[in-house]
This record gives sequence, C-alpha cells and structure tokens, in this order.
Amino acid sequence: MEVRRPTIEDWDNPGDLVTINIGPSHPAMHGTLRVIAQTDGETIVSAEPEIGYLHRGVEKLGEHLTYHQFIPITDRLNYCSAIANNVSYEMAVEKLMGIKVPEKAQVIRMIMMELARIADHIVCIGILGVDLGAFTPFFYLFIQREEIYEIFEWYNGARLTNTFGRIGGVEADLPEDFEERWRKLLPNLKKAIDETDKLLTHNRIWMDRTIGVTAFSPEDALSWGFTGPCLRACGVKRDLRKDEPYCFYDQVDFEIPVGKHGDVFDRYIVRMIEMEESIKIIDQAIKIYKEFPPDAPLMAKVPKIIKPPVGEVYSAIEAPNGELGFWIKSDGSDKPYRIKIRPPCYMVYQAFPELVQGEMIADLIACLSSLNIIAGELDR
Amino acid sequence: MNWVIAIIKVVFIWTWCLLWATVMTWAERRGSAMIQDRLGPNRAGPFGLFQPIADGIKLFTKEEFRPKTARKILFNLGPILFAIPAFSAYAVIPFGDKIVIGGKEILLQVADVNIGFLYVLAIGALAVYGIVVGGWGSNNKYSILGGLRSTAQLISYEVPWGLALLAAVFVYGTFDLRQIALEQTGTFLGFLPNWGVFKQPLGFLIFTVAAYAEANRVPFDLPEAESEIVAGYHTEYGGMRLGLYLFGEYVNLYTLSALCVTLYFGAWNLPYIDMSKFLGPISYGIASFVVFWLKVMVFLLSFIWVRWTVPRFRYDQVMRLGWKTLIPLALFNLLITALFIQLTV
Amino acid sequence: MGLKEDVQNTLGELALDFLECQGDLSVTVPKDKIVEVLTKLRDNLGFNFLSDVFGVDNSVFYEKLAKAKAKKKKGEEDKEEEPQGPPPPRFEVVYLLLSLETNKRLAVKIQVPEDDLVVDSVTCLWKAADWPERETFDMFGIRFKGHHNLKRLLMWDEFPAHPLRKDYPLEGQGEERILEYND
Amino acid sequence: MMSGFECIALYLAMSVIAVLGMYIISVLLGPLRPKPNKQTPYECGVPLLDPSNKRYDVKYYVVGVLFLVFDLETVLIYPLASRFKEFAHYGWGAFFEVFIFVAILIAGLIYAIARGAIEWD
Amino acid sequence: MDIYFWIFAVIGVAAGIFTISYKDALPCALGLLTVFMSLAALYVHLHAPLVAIFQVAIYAGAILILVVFVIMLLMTPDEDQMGRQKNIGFRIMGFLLGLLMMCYLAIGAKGIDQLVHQEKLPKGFGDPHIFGDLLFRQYLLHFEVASVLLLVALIGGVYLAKKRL
Amino acid sequence: MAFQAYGGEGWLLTKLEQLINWGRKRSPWPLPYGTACCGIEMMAALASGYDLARFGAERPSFSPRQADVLIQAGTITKKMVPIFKRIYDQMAEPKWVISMGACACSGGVFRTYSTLQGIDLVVPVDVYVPGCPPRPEGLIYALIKIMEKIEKDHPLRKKAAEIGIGG
Repeated sequence: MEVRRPTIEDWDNPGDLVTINIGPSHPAMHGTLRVIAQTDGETIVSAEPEIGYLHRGVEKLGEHLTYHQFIPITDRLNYCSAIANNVSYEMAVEKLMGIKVPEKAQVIRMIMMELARIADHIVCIGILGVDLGAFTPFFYLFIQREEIYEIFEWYNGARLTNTFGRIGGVEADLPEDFEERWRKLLPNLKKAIDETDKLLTHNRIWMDRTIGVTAFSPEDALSWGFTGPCLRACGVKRDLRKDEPYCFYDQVDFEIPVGKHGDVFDRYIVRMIEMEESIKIIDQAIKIYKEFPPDAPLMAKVPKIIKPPVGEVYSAIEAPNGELGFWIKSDGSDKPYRIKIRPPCYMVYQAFPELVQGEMIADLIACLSSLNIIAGELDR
Repeated sequence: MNWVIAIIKVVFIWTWCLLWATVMTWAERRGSAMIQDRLGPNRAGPFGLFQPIADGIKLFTKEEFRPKTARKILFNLGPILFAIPAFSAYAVIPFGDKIVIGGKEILLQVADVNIGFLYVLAIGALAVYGIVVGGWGSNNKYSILGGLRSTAQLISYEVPWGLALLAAVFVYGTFDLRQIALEQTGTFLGFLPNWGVFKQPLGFLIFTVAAYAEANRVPFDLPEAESEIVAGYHTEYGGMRLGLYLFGEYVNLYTLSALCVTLYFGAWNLPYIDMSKFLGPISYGIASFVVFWLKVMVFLLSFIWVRWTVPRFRYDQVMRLGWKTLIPLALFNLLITALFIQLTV
Repeated sequence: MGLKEDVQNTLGELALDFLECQGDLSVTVPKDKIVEVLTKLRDNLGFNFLSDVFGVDNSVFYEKLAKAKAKKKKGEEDKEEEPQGPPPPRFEVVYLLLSLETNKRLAVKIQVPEDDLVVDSVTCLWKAADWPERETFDMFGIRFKGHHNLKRLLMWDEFPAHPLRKDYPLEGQGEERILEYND
Repeated sequence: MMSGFECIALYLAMSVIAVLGMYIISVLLGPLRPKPNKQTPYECGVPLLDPSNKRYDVKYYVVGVLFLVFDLETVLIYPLASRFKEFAHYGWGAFFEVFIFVAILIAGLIYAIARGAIEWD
Repeated sequence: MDIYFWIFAVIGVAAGIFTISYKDALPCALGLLTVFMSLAALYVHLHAPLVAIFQVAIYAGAILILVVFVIMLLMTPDEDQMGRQKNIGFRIMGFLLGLLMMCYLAIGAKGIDQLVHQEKLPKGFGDPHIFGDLLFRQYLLHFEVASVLLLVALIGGVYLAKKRL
Repeated sequence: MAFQAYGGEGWLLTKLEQLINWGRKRSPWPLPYGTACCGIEMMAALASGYDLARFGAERPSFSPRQADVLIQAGTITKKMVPIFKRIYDQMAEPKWVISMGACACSGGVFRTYSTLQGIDLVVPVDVYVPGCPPRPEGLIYALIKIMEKIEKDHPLRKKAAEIGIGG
C-alpha cells in the first residue's frame, strides 16, 4: 500500500488553495477540536490542528488539591473511560508511597477497567460509524453501553464519572449479583458487537471508505509516540497489559490484536477485537475474584492524610486509548508538587497533519474519528 | 367540464405528492427509530403522525435572514429554483389507470403527453440549479463545496440514469408513460409478469442506483454530508428556505419511486391478475390507484431502509462508480437491449 | 547490572546526578548537551521511545524542602545539600524515555535557569516531542531552539502569562480572550 | 378539450404559486432580528480565514464537460429509440447506427478515463 | 391563443435584457435560463414539444450547467465585482455582430410565417416518431457525424482541463 | 382598524399562537454543543436508551441557522468563548439555550485560569441542568422545561410589535 504524501510544493498555484476551517463547532469534531485544512478541490494539502479549546487547567488544579481530591478530577480526563484514569492515578500515588494494594482490590479494578474499555471502544466505533454515515451501529452499541453504565452506577452510583477506587484499594466490594448481571449483559453485548460487525466490517462501502485510508508505518508511529490501538493497528505488538503487567493481567489469557497497515480499517478492527478480548479478560478475572474470601481486605493501610515522601515517579497503564501515565513529583506535603499527565491521544493527535496530508476531506473525518481523540485528556 | 376535471386532478395529485412527501419525513423518523431500537417521535399526535406538521409550523415561523456576505438574489432564488422542478416533475406520471364516472372516462394522470418521459428527464435536470445557486449564493465554504459536489454528482448520475431510461424506451418504443404502463400487462416468457424489471434487469439496477444519487440519499448523500461539510449546500439556510430544500427532496423521492414503478414494476398492473375483468369501472379506477400507490410506498420504504443501513461514499468513489461502472454498464445495457430487440423481431 | 550503571557508563561525565525513587530512575544532564545525551541513550541503550516531555517549576520546591528539612533536623548538620552558592535553576525539563525491548523507563532531566530559557529541541530525534515542547513553552515559557512551529498550544495566542509557573495564581489574573467583534 | 400541455402548464403554475406562497408566508410569519454577528457567515464559529469565493478545483469542470457530451448523446438517441422496434424489422441498419454511435462515445469515455479526467487524487 | 406567445415572448426578451445588462455573472446565467425556458414554452406553442424538451434538456440542462460551472470555477473574487468590459470598441463590434445575426435570422425565417399559418399541420407534426424517422432516413450521416463531433468535443475538453491537472 | 384585531386579544390570534407554539414545542431541533463529559451523556440521551427524538428533537443540526435549542453540554473555556458566543449569535430566532452540567452552569470543579465560570456570563440561558455530568433524564427534563416555556410565548404579538402594528 503506497502512501502518497504530496506537499505544498506540489501545487503550482497555492493561491488557489481553499482554506477550510473544520471545527470547533462541527459535527465531526467532538465539540472542541479544530483543524484548519488547506484543500485543493477535495484533496488536503496541509492540515493544522488547533487544540486547547477544552484546556481546563487540570495540571495546575492538581497542584492545589490534595491527593484524594484529585481523583474526581481524573474522571474528567478521558470521560469515556473514567475508571482507567482513576486507577492510573491511584497507581501512581501508590507507587510514590510504596503501598501494596490488596489483591482482591486489584481484581476488582481490573474488571472495572475492562468494562470501561469496552464502553470506550463502543463510543469510538459508534462515532466512527456516524461520521462515515452509518448511523445504526451507533444505536445498537449504545444500548449495550447503557447496560455497562448501569453496572457502574449500581456499583458506585455514578454513570460516567465514577471516581472509582481509593488510594490503596477500592472502597467497596463488588455486589453479590455482579456475575449474574454480567452474564445477563454478555449475550446482548456480544450480539451488538456481532451486529456491528455484520453491518460494517464486510460492507463494501465501509471497506472502501476505511481500507488504506491514512495508512501509517510502524516506524513513523513510534516516532510520533503512538500508543494503544492506534499503534497496534500499525503492526506493533505493544500493550502495557502484557509488557509491563499490573493488577492480574499476567495471570489472564488474552490476545493482543495487531493490524498491518495502520489505516482506519485496522484501527477499527483492533478495537473490535479488543472488545472481545476484554470480555474474555473479565470472564477470567471473575474466576480469580471468586477465589478470594468475601472478607478479604480491599484497602491497604493508608494514612488519612496522604503525605508521600519527596520524590518523583511515573506510572502508566494501558488505558483504552493507549499509555496513560501520571508523573507525580512530591515535595512531602499533602498536595502533589507537580502532576503531569501523559494522555495517549495527545501524542496520537499531533501526528494528524502527517496522517491526513494528501487524503481527501472525507478521510480527514474518518481518520479523526478512528483515532478516538478525547478532548478532555487531550487538552487537560 | 374538462377544465374542472383537469383542475381537480392537478390539485389532487399535487397535494397528494406533497402529503406523501410529508408523511415520508414521519416514516423516515419512525422507520429509522424502528431500525435502531428506538421509539422515534411519538409526542406530536398519535404515533407522532403530526410531527411533520409541527416541523412545518416551526420552519414557517422561524427567522428568515440572510447572511450579509450572501449574494442576495441567488440566496433567495436557490430554494425556489430547487423546489419548483421538484414539485412539478410529477405532472406526466400516471397514478392509476382510468376511472369511469357517469360514462365519462377520466385518465388517472395529470397530463397524458407523448413526450412525458422526456419531460421528467428535462425537469429533473433543472433541479441542479437550485443547489448550485443556493450553495454559491450562500457564499460560505461549506455551501459552495456542497453545491459543487452536489452538482457534479447530480450531473454525473444523470447520464447513467438517462441511458438506463433510454434502454427502456428501446423496449417500449414510446415516450408516453401511460403507454408504457399499459404495455406491462399480461405475462412475459409465459410465466413472468410482463414488467419492465424482467426485460431490463440491468437497466433497473442502474436506474435504482442512479435514483439514489439523484435524490441525494445515503450512500450518496455527500452533498450534505453532515460530518464533513456541516449541512452542505443548505448550511446557511434556516426557516422555510431550508424547508423547501428538505420538502423538495422528499417530493423528488416520491416522483422517482413513481417513475420506477411505472417503468419497471408494471405501474398499476398486478401480476397474473387482470383487475379490469372483474371490477366495476369505478372500483377498478380506485383499485388501480391503490395498487400503484402501494408499489410506490414499497420503494419509498426501501429508500429509508437503505439509508439506515449503509455508510456514505467518499466523493471520488461516487465519481468512480458513476463514470467507470454505471456509465459503461448503461452503455452496455443499451447495446444489449438493441441487439436483443434486433434478434427477436 | 542495573540500569543506573548502564546509563552511567554510556553517558560518562554527562550524567550529573541520579535520582532513584520507587524504582524509577532519573538522570540529570547538562542543558546544552541534551540532544547528544538523548541520541546516545537511544542508540546505545535502546531507549527508542519518547513518552513525554514536560517542564517543572522548582522555584517553590527548594524553599519547601529547605523548610521541611529545617523543621525535621533541627540543629543537625547536613552533609552536602545545604543550600550553598547560587540557588539551583528554577526550571526543569523532563524527558521520559522508554525502551520498547526491555520495557525500562528512564527520566532525563535538564536544569533550565530563569535567565536562559532556551533549550535545544529534540524534535529531530523524535517527532513525538513536537507538541509537548510547544506545551512546555506555553506553560512555562521555555523556548526550544530548532522547533519548527513554536507557538502557544493550549492557550490562545495573545495570552500574556505562562500558567503553570508557580507564581501564577490558579484562578488566573483575569485574562479574557478578546472578542473579535462587538455586539 | 384541454390538451396535455395545458395541464402541465397548470401543474407548473401551481408549483410556482405554492412555492412562492410558502416563501412569502414564511417571511411574513417569522421574526426578523438581524444583528451584525448573526449575519456573519457560519464557519464553525470562527471568523473567516480567507474569502470563500475562491477558485475551486478544475476537476469539477471536467465533469461538466463530460456530462455535456454524454447528455447530448442520450438526447440524440432518444428520437431513434422510440422507433427502433419498427426499424428493426427492416434489418440491421438501425442497430449498426446505434452501435457505431455508442461505440464512438465509448471510445471517448475510455479516453477520458485513461487520461485520468475523473481520477480525484 | 396568441396570448401565450406574448406572455413568453415578453418574459424571454426581458430575461434576455437582464442577461446582458446585469453585473454579476451567475444571475445572468439564470436570466439565460429564463430565456431558454420561455423559448421552450414558445416551441410548445408552435406544436413542437420535442424541440421544447430538447431545448430544456440540452440548453438549460446541460450547456448552461457547464456555463455555470465555468462561472463558479473561473471567477476570482476581483472579477466578481469588476463588471463588464469597458472598451467601447468591443461594444460597437458586438452591436454590429448582433445586427448581422439578426439580419441573417430574418432572412432565414422568411418562409416560416407560411408554415405557422397553415390551417392544417402535417400529420404527426412534432411527434417524436417523425423525428426518429427523419433522423434514421434522411439525416443518418449527420447523426453519425454528430457522434464524432461529440467525441472531438470530449477529447478537447479533457485535454484542455488536463493541462491544468 | 384592521390591525386592531391583529394586535388585540382575538380568539383567532390566540388559537394561531397556540398552533405556532405547538409546532415549535414539538420540533425543537437541537444544536448539540457537546464539549466535554456532558457531551457523552448528551449522546446517550440522543441514543436508543433515552431517545430525545421522541420529543421531536431529532435531526441534530450543527448549522446554527437550522437549530432551535442550543444544548451546551460541557465546559466552555476562555479560549472557546468567542466561538461559542458567535455560534449562539448566529442561531436564527426563536432560540433557546440549555446549560447542561456543572461546568456550563458555573464552571464546576474547574475554578481555574482557563475556564469560563458559567456560560450565562456570555449568553442568556433558559434552563440549567445541574450535575457532573447530569443523567440523560436531566437533559430530557430540561427539554420539557423548554417546551413549557415555549408554550407561554406570544410569537404573533411579538411579531406585530416588531413591525410596529397593534400593541
């Protein structure tokens, strides 16, 4: 698959280029993204993304909140999978303090994170479909997403921004009939994924629209700092759950799907397969969970006011979008001295000009949706 | 007397088209809801049936303003130029056979002219102006891009459309749509209904694909591709100006479906059954009307069904499909049809 | 054979200082040698993935540390870390590296004094440094020499301050984006 | 007796009157509060980057040329098409006439495709 | 029924004047569209519906669309507001050429009035079938030559555009 | 004199206004301006489970000319303010605004240098929906509130006053 990359020099009269401003208030731009594209007819000569429209000063805010208070703020980073953010932050603080989290809490975290991963991928695929004109899969998938949210809500009372877990563990055990609920949800979820698969994957138009569109080489992807499904779509088998296992990921059996060309189709397929793998992980994690006695501890011994020793740590997990890392510098007080969040889609989105150059306007939209850019964690 | 009948027919079929265009908007919303596991609009009237009326009232009382940069004449003319051809294309298409009232034979067709076929073609070609003028007149990049895309798409698919219809003319040997409908009685090859679709399967296929493109429907809805160029050529339009565009599209759908039924699906003829044999003159007229209408409905529903099933094409794919697939196919179909006729007579 | 020794061997005297915290290793290197250091680390130690680049404003940190120390070890004499000579540079730029083969992580730090806020850009090594460097410029005012498009990333272009500096209040100084029109 | 064309004229007149009527009613009924900001062109909320009436891609124009040619061809064959069945009785003349006509245009289409006139990238 | 003639003649002439006098190019094209449409109406009035339909399908439906395309594609913002050619020599030349054209038309149309005022039209006048007959019998060569002409037009158009492509 | 009836308290006028209000009420096309977390909940409200389309709020139109109800779901940052304001200004009359979520209502937890502390500082808001993020039911309730508000409107009287006849 040859990748064309014409540059602005290829155009004999740049005065004829039309500058099209896409976003922020644009159907495909998720409300906050903006791309200024120079086009020649339908072809994009150059695209410049502008971000910061949802910059809420989270990192600055973190310096003024205590360690516990910052957990709800992490919810609002990647709001599609808030639980992964919570856990990532908690793990960073735990690492900083050297706390060992009880194993049962780790399994609960794992189950919840995988549920959040499914929910996140559902949003991404649904929106990708909507942006390419296929509306129906969005609705099919969102019904199941509601069910997942019901599980969240019934676990801790919030649908979207869960503020899940505490530093040192989780606050509550899974409710008794969790497995029952999960078994009830599972066939419907599988059916929805299956129906989406039927509607899209082998649809001729869908294939035409996605295969070979914004293909990316693995070298480029690594150089740009890609992680997560976007990197795996390029053919690099990297997943922190396997490479730097945390929780119980080294004890469960799952596959890491990898693509070949790094195009929109591969990203879509990788996400589809990851949802199925997540289902597998949850099934196994529930088995591990059941081995623990009901009164097994859920919280490690954590002081009421958290004052970690002076130092700086970086801890990352595999969030649905890729490597989500927290770099925390502590000065010994009850507030972090500096929190740096490494959002996965920040790195992915900066390669956007290179991804879409020479493609068509419609491809720009497809590419953007397939990257799953979440403005909350992009701008922080 | 003739005048009165003519006026009644004109008014009736005109409102009928508009009515079904309106109902289509409802059916589309409810249909899409059904496909997508939703309820759809159900608050306005029973089953939300009055939803289009509410939309209409809303659009009528919405502010009609013109952006300062828009070109005044063109901006105002756009929707009108789009709606008039759309509303008037139905004039020559029959909507039933004939009805005999008081010994007077009334053809269920507004105008039975010998060039009816070409009239639809010619009027259909004019719809482009509404889009071009509206898009260019808005002086907005999305509008202009949408207008250009739309124009290129419409004129590209007019060629295979025209060629497919041409092949049908080869078969029927007339431009009179009523004549064409009457020719589709009886059976073909002994067991098939004598419908155009069996004589022109390829032509029907090309016609259908091109009709989707002509009507700007998914998968060819990229002139107003919501996720790319906001709302395409009618980005700057609000109020009834927008309403005229939206209505015009649904009326177009009705016309296209009726044309398709007339040409390929035996108009008001039922397969194997000759209704005129055992029905009285009045009931026959009504029955033919109902049969025709039901067939049109099937096509309208297929438009909805497809819309919520497939993604949309990219612009170059639309062009490629049109010029590299449909037009060669249509030309091939033309030659095959000619050869077939030559060999069979 | 620890990572620390490897880094020490590779960098030689370029490694000014090491800090180990909960298994995370960070190394401080001279500011003007950063491209050289990162090239060496990439080519010799296989740190082929740049995770992130960001700045830290240490102006309050040393004060707090000194205060805490003074509280803790009243009267006790410190060996080395007694503030002596010129105060340490205000800013720090941290490069988070990752080796995809060994899955090891390394933080490389440079000290940036307030009066010389220019650092060499590493976009020539990793394209990934593009936006993080812009953000660091946006948030701390540290300029990156050789960056192709160094302008504000998250804040609007006319924004007067650098918000992540410690002397900038959380709730801002009343900056409003100028509306480009009047109603 | 009212001829078919008069009916068409009536139908057309009805369309024109109805469309204009809708238009006028809408203008009369709707509120009208123009403000300077409201009347700026919609560009996703940002001010215009460059004027929108620029030169657009010439490829659209090529589509126009191709369409003109093929539309003319279609229209030219139409009168023949309605008589084709009768002509077919007299032998292969009509068929070859159509065949040559179409073949020449297929050649043109092949030329246009080969030259990349409808390639978009 | 001369009222029809007068209605459409007046509309046509008025639209024609609008076309040559208005500043902006695209409304001019719409004026031309009106001229074509009223001409088509006049053809219908002259019992030549097929010609009328061709008038709409070819002139209004195809040629004018190309004209509109060209206007949209080639008009830069400055030309948009520039207005017409100011050179007086061109105006005089245009006027003379127009006059010449009118004379030619007048000579050509000399016999028409007899045709129109014939009490009885020839049987099947204006019928598409007659048209087809003529095309097949009398004007066979013209028909085929037309296809070659179209081919040339197509190649020329693609070639000219390709230069820029 | 004829205008007297137009501007007066006529039965016909009231009925007409009721009709118009009914139409507007039953067809509030939303302009979804989902910027942050609330945008996801807004999507959930539009999707099958909650289905805002039941109220006629189908066809989300991103062109402000075609929309009636601006649903501001999520934080508005100071960088976004001019854009948001312009989008609101460009909406055609009549228009309504739903401020969805704590951030849109008051800035929420983000009391920082870059966040606008409530969109009512720049545009008039009709209904506030608290919550971080509010549940889809909250949005539906807000839409119903908007409908109630529409019912109390007097479109024709306003129009008459606008063109300077009647009262």
